[in-house]
Amino acid sequence: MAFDSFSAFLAMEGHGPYVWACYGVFAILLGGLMIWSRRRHRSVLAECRRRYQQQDQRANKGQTKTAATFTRVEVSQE
Amino acid sequence: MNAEVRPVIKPATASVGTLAAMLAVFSRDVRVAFRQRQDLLNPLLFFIMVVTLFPLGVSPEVAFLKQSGAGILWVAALLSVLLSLDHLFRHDFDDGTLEQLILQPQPLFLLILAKTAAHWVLTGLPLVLLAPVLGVMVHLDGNSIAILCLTLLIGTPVLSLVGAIGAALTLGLRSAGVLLSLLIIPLYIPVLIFGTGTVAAAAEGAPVAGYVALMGAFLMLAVTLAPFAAAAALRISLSNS
Amino acid sequence: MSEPLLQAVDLECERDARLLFQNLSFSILPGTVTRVEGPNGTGKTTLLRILAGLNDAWSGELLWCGQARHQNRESFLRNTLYIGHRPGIKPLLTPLENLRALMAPRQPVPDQVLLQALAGTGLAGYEHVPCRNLSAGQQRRVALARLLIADEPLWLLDEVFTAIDAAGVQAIEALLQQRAAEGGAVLVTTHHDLDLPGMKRITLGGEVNHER
Amino acid sequence: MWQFFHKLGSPKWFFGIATRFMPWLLAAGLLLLAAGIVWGLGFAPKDYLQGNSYRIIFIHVPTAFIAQSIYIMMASAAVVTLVWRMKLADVFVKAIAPVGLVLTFLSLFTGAVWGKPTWGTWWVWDARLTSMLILLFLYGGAIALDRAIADEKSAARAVAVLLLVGVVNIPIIQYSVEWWNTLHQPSTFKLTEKPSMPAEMWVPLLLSVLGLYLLFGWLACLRMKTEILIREQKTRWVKELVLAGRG
Repeated sequence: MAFDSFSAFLAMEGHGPYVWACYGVFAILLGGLMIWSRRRHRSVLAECRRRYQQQDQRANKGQTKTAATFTRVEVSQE
Repeated sequence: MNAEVRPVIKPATASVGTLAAMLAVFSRDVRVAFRQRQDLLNPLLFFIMVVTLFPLGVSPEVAFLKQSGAGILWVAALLSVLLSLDHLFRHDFDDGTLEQLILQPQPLFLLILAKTAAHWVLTGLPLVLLAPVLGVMVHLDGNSIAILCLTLLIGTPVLSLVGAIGAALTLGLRSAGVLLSLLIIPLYIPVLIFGTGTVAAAAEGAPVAGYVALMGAFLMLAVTLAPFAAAAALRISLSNS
Repeated sequence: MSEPLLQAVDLECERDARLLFQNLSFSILPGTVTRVEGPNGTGKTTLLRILAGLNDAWSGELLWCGQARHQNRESFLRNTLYIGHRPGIKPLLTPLENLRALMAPRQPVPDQVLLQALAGTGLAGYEHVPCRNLSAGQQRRVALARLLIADEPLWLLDEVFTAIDAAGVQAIEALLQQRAAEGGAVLVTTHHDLDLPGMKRITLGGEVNHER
Repeated sequence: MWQFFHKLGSPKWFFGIATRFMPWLLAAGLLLLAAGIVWGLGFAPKDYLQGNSYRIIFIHVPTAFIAQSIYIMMASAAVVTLVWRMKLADVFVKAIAPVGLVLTFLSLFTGAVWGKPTWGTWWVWDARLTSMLILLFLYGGAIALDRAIADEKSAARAVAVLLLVGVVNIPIIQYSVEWWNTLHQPSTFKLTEKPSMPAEMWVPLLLSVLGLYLLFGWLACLRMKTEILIREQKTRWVKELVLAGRG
């Protein structure tokens, strides 16, 4: 151990704020990136699953594609 | 239907030489530019205005201007080249000329070299010619002005060549102008450093031949490599459109 | 049977995560006019750009005169004429200057011939007017003037009849037929009801299944 | 050999391998990094010149080192993208570029904070810091270009061209920045240059470099898997995988 006490460890002979700021930002950014990447992975997975289920439902119903007719859409005037 | 008489497939060697094709590309760009002279003038006006901002914004003191004049001129020249780069391929892209350029049998990188040469003659060269006037306005001495013009003469073609890569990469994108600057400015740093560094060295009376030679090496490197990268980038951008 | 100029084998193209076509195979023979047809958004223009060598987001095989195209790129480019949606006309230049610039890298043509070609498309008297002062149809005609002098055996023409009047359309149809009779190969996309005797068709957007 | 290469390019194969290795990468990475940092912070001897502020080195050097090597990795993958058009290379570049950006920023930040007690100023236009700043610009440019192009294949190839241009330029930039530095200020400060470092200092440094490398590997795998899911949505194997609840 390079320090006599825990408070000496925190103070680092006056350089504490600098050292701890560096390590703090490092932990926040790296940890944040890791957690955010993981969350994003989860949400993409969930999104995919939702889409597949929707697709399967639609396939069961059997929708057909409609051709273009260019008929005017009636807008009710009330 | 008579399929016997048919046009003969010509041999792979193009009937028009590469040099002639390059010349055609160059002369068309110059011709188009002279039909719209305002576009030629804009980067020059921009150059002058940016240089004017420094005495106004920082200090009109002779000592300050003497010391930073070369840097100011270099940064202003860099920015105005950057500003003009967006046009390098955009009009050709919009009217379909670029598609035809890619489909020529001559090597694309040489045609792009011709286009870049036209761009330099139309924007870089006028900047070099204008530099002495502005050099006097920022109190540079005669020797410094001469060296500054020399570095600009070697450096601005590099700006055009490297910039062509960025212009090709950002072709057809929405915010192409800003993006182009983001991509290209880091690549301009060596030219800027040596351009201003050479003038500074000359002001201290140090020999500059070595630095000028080094800038020449940058130019050679840019001439040999940048057109290839720009050609690849153009193919990608057009394939996407 | 003459040898095909361009041959496509199992072409497949996906754009924006949508399958445009797959298993598309055909040959372009000398002396034929081929029309690429299909509704909007089925990839007609994309197919033409692929064939011209502009778009490279495809898989499959393209043969030029029986050999892989990418190994004979120069010969292919020299012998193929492509005119796209945007035909490469500079608004600031005159028709004559435009045509000269377009022909310059391909074949040396004297101005006399260029002027004749422009006259042939009905632009006599407009040779020295900047193209931005011409109508859309007239600008289109400047690009089409190339067809009157081009010596490339394969023509790829995208929407060639756009903005052209009825008389012009007839004249161009006749030109394409004449070109085929001479032994040239022409591939066109058009929405106009083109039906020439002996014309071949490539139909897109029919039985392509969009699910993999 | 060729078959192996082909297999390596298959997203499906990679997905399986990555899923298997990731827990190990995470565990080993965290362990090594923690060991390096604890050792460095609490047990390594004080530097006789800089005092305790030098302890920043145990994260400054790993971030700087890995940030630079990520750019080289991206440029190597760019060659694969352009020459062999391997999908996995596209995915790799896209997945790790933001990681590179974050690490570059971290190395700049730690460098600047380290500068304050050592030099009495937050920022010094020192050759290394300036080079790292330019590297940050290069990362920013690559990410911005990738975001700007809608079609992912074109985006990957355009970014690949940019990366190769950048990697040709990096030595030139480095060289010119060093020359510029000697021109403007005789370099009295050097961040990490020491004739010899005692083992109690470089062993923890080595540990944290290795640990951060492994964590980078974990992040790369995870982010690549996400990107593969997005790109290969329409394939059957992804559908089966997702519906089976694995991923």
